[in-house]
Amino acid sequence: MTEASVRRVESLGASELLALYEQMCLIRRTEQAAHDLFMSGMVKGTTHLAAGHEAIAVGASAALRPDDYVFATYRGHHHAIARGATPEECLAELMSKATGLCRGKGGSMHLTKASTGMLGSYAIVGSHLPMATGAAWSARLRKTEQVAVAFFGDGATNIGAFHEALNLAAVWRLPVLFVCENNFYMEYTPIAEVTAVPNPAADRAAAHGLPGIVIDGNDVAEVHDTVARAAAQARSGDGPTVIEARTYRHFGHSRTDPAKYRPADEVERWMARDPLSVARQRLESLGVSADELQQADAHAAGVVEAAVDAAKNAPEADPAEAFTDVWADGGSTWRT
Amino acid sequence: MTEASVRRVESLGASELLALYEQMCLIRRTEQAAHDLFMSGMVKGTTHLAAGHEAIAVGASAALRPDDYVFATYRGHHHAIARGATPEECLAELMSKATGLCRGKGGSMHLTKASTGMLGSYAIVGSHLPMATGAAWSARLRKTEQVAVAFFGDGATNIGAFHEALNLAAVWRLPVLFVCENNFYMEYTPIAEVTAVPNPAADRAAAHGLPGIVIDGNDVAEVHDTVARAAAQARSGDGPTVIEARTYRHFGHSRTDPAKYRPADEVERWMARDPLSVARQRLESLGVSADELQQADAHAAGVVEAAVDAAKNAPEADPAEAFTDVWADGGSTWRT
Amino acid sequence: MADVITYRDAVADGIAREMRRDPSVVCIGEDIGAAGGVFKTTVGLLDEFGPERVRDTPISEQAIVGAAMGAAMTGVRPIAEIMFSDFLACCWDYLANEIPKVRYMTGGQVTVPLVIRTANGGGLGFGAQHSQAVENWAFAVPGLKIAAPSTPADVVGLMAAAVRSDDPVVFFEHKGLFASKGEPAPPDHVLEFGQAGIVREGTDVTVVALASTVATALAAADRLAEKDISAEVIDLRCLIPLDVRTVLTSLERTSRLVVVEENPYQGGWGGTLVSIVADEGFDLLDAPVKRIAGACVPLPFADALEDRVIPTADAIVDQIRTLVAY
Amino acid sequence: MADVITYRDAVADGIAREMRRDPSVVCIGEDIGAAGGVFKTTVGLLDEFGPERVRDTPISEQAIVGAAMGAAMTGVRPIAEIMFSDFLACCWDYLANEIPKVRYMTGGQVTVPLVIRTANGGGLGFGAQHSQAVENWAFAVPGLKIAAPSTPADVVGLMAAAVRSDDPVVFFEHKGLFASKGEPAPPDHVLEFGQAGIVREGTDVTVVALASTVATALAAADRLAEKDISAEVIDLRCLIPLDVRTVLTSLERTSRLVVVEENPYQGGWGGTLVSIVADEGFDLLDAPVKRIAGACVPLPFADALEDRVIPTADAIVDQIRTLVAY
Ligand SMILES: Cc1ncc(C[n+]2csc(CCOP(=O)(O)OP(=O)(O)O)c2C)c(N)n1
Ligand SMILES: Cc1ncc(C[n+]2csc(CCOP(=O)(O)OP(=O)(O)O)c2C)c(N)n1
Ligand SMILES: [Mg+2]
Ligand SMILES: [Mg+2]
Repeated sequence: MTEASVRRVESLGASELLALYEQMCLIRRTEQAAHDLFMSGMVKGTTHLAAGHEAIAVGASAALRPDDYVFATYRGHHHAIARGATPEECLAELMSKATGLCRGKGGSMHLTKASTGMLGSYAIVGSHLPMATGAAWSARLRKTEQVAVAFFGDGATNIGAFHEALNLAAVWRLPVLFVCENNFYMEYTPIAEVTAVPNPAADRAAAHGLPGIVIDGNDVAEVHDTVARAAAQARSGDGPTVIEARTYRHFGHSRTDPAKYRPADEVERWMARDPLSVARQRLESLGVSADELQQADAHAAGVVEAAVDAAKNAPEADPAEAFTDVWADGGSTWRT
Repeated sequence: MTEASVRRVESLGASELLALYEQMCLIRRTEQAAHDLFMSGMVKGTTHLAAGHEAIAVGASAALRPDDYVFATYRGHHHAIARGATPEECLAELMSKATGLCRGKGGSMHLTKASTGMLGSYAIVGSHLPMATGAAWSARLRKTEQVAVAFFGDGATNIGAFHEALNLAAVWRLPVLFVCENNFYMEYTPIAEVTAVPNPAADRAAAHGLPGIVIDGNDVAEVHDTVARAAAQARSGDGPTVIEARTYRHFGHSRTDPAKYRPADEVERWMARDPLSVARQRLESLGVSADELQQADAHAAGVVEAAVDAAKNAPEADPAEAFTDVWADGGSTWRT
Repeated sequence: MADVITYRDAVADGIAREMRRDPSVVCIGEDIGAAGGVFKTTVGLLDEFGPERVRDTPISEQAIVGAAMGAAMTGVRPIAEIMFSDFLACCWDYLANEIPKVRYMTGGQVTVPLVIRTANGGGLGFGAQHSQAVENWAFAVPGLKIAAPSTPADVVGLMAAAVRSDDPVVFFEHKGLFASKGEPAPPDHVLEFGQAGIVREGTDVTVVALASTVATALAAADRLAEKDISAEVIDLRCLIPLDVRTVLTSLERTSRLVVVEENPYQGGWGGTLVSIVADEGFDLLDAPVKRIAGACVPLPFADALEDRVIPTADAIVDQIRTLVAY
Repeated sequence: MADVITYRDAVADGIAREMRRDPSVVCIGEDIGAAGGVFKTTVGLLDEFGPERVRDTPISEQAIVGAAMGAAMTGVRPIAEIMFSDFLACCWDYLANEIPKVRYMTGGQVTVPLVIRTANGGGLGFGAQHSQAVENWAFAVPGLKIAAPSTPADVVGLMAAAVRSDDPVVFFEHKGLFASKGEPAPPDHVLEFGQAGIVREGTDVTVVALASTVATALAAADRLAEKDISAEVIDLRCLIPLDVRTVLTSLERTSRLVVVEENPYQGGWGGTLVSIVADEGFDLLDAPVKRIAGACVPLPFADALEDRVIPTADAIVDQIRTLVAY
């Protein structure tokens, strides 16, 4: 176990928490911008916004080492930003720009920033859990003490790959964390209607001899501390943990979904527990002033505004790019 | 819940048990014949013999209704016979004869007798658990009070389809039983080396809100009673049960495997608990004479001997059969 | 009856007609019930047929298709939805190894009368994992019937044929066509499987298309007509059975063949069709055979890139002009 | 060095050579360790390289290939075994949607240098779910390289190329060839991917083959020689990259093409090859093109039936005699 990981197990102080709050604001404002750009037709295809899920990405990221690995889903903007992608890189990707994270080839569902360990966003539910398991195995083979984290939705717990990954990770005692963002819905169907246990991820952990923890996913501090502990444990060779972080999405599932299938009182209850408010309350209780909070958000707003402008003005993705990057040599030739 | 199913929940009497013993002898002798025929080159391809697993097939079958559904694996001779296939039909199939259960098109791994509810033997590990789930759903749709049973190995509990089936069956409370034949080995690797929990099937049941029971799979009476209870429960709408029946195979995994990877003392321990001996002890304690036991086995031996002869003398599978039975119209035309 | 109907609504209509006719027809899939499907192709079914016959499932593609198979083997006629055709990969064992083989390997003891519906194809900017045209995956597996309608009326006619078929059918609905409109199907509309349609007659070149590429081919044919080139356009409608006869008969008139497919060139169904023609129709050919297919790359997200990867009318026009000059 | 080596032993040899050369090469799969593999193709690896580099797995095809992918993305070079190629269907999502696409969809940010080895093909009476030749499944997916050696030396040479490739490679070992023998590979033997071999020269007809069908084609060529028909036999060795150039160059001499593939005719790789020839090589052809492929049925168990389904030397001889008379 390294120094860094031990230090991080301790809880966050005010200034650290404030920095995380600003990151959450950055994500929230990026998501709002993505939404608006989609509605105005400047983002094509689809988007799955993570507004409401910010505390999970930000809290977890803060608890990881910079060289740890993250694997996310199609709902992955928050993880990309939490792992150091700029709102500009993200929005440019959504807007099919040459300056996008994936140069316009990936889109909203596949944000990736490999240079900071954000190893991709995967759009086939559950597919990335085995990948994270493999990255953790690789870390052990290379003796780097890195940890790999897979973030996934509640819906992913009913697909086979989830279980195969957990079992393999458990048997090999790999340094991998399985973090479920339980927002209580698949696309439009409540997860409870199609799942045999109340806590879709945590209640499955024991089936693979793993600890399963349910936490408040809207509390960035709780997420941070839980992930820090689990990561330290994984790093020291004590194996994986399943963490189920309860949260709620503020937008619909994707695109223009108005999310009418969610009862109004449920929405209201969750909106009152917006992760930004939860963080603000914590910060206030730690003595951070309303002004400082306001500044953090204003700073985030400024970054996102500039990002939108820059992304709008960036060059379009080059159509010739359609034929690059299939192979490691950069090309796409498949025959002589 | 029907009359029949209620009646069957009660334990077996001596004469019933003797009949089951004879069935077990029939299977044992068929497996020995299959082994010998394979070794002599008269059975081609591969075989996965179930000698040692007889009590599971026979005990379970006796606890089911004739119109219930059974889905088995490539190690499925015992289920075919327990569900009414004759040794002759089975051996003829193994010997590529026109009189085989599948007219030579299936082989050892795919024994099927649909007319008696033995809906097939599947050779992709885990694949048939969702099928059994679907058959149970169909029974409910058609209001027939049938139960479906999937038999599978310990190794199948680590594949995704296992979990997908259990969850769906649980959520829909379907009349399906998942019966694991835990013989402690995959092909050559001990299941404990690659599985995160000690009881590969039963310990996973709770992950899907299901009861998971570990039983002695070498005791035909225990198997019978457990399956009878679970079937009655399923039939009455109380949902699926996971039953893990511990057993041991007497031959290697397949073909000519000498099973050297199994420690001698382990083999010895299990051989002492041969399901035939266990049944004999029970029968003796119920007052059945050595003579009666001997007769039952002799009868089985006679049937198998005649079956071998008949199968040997049966006509070879017709090569023209290669082009029949792809489509429901009996043919294989795929273009105009 | 409405004047026109969308392809999307035709799917729900096609299913509903069969569910009304035959009580053993049931639907399962993710979000198909109350939500009416992610593509709104099952709207109204839950209301009309209730939750026992229209069932939402967990995200468990193997359980969905595997359960459909088990149900089909035991007296029910399931229509299973796999939301995007890319996800067929998550249950490929059932499509490749189980459903198409169980009848054969049991010596004909069981049949599997089911339909697997799925939204196929690109053009909507959904990226690499939600845009593929994968009808060729199914085409590689003996034992599956394959339908891929191009119009609302054909959706209904082929759906009826698919549901009534005692064989398993993979039913490719094209995402790019959902919003398109056409004449509604007449009552009791049932098409015959494996019967291609000649959707435009012509004499200079035979253009074979399927689903999304039918409209593309017709658009190309319009523009070619301005240049006095007469293209015959054939809509295959099904890949299995493959209507080779209609293609060869057309070639007797035109002597030139162009196949337009959305799946990638490598391993695309057009290769098989062309290989049959290069054998049985060799004498009919007066010019090289052209395949205009998806590029051999994953599907890119950005529109400008995706347009380079999916067959366009421009590409068809160009190829045919060269070909006619041959 | 031994005079001859089996194809089976060549697999273990090929892997061991690469593991000795590069410590980042590791193996995972079911029963590959102490058991040495179900086909005995990994014998000796556990002893030489230890349990961290040669790992037995649970029966979890998705976890095997998915974990290999994650490891490959992060500095390791995994060789993952999928025991029978039919089981690729159980992890098809990884082969179809993840491994071949991640480099592209991330704009080149990650590479996936892995090898997926699998025992392919029929002829051993293993029935419908353990006998398929499925190289065409992989061929349908842009982004996968595909090797399918026909001799022990090629096994080693292509294995070296596969492991050293920074691209994902699907490596088809043919079950029917495991017991066959041939010259051992010389030290440091590395073949170039996408370079077909002309394994027999001839002037009357070009016969293109792969893996198991190479020997079948050579046997046919022997018998044709007795009838004064000179067949050139090309061993493709790889499907991707596809060595079209060698085929077209050969056709310049022979003007007649026969493709022999074990995968089914419908959707087989030969269709794509023939379609290229029917386009770019149209002028070279003096006769119809023939494909001799697996029949469009599942694989039956009984030998007498299986022999009707898999291409035979008889069928090749017959077709070529007709063709040469054309
Ligand atoms: C294998 C697979 N099946 C279905 C889908 C379609 N799909 C995309 S997101 C989604 C819901 C996922 O729900 P959940 O895992 O809870 O994540 P959330 O979207 O709520 O974050 C579904 C069904 C998919 N992408 N992959
Ligand atoms: C998906 C899949 N992976 C691998 C195999 C190869 N295989 C056949 S049997 C077997 C072992 C199965 O073990 P278990 O489930 O315990 O059943 P047993 O053979 O012990 O009865 C394996 C790995 C297979 N048939 N299917
Ligand atoms: Mg969710
Ligand atoms: Mg076992």
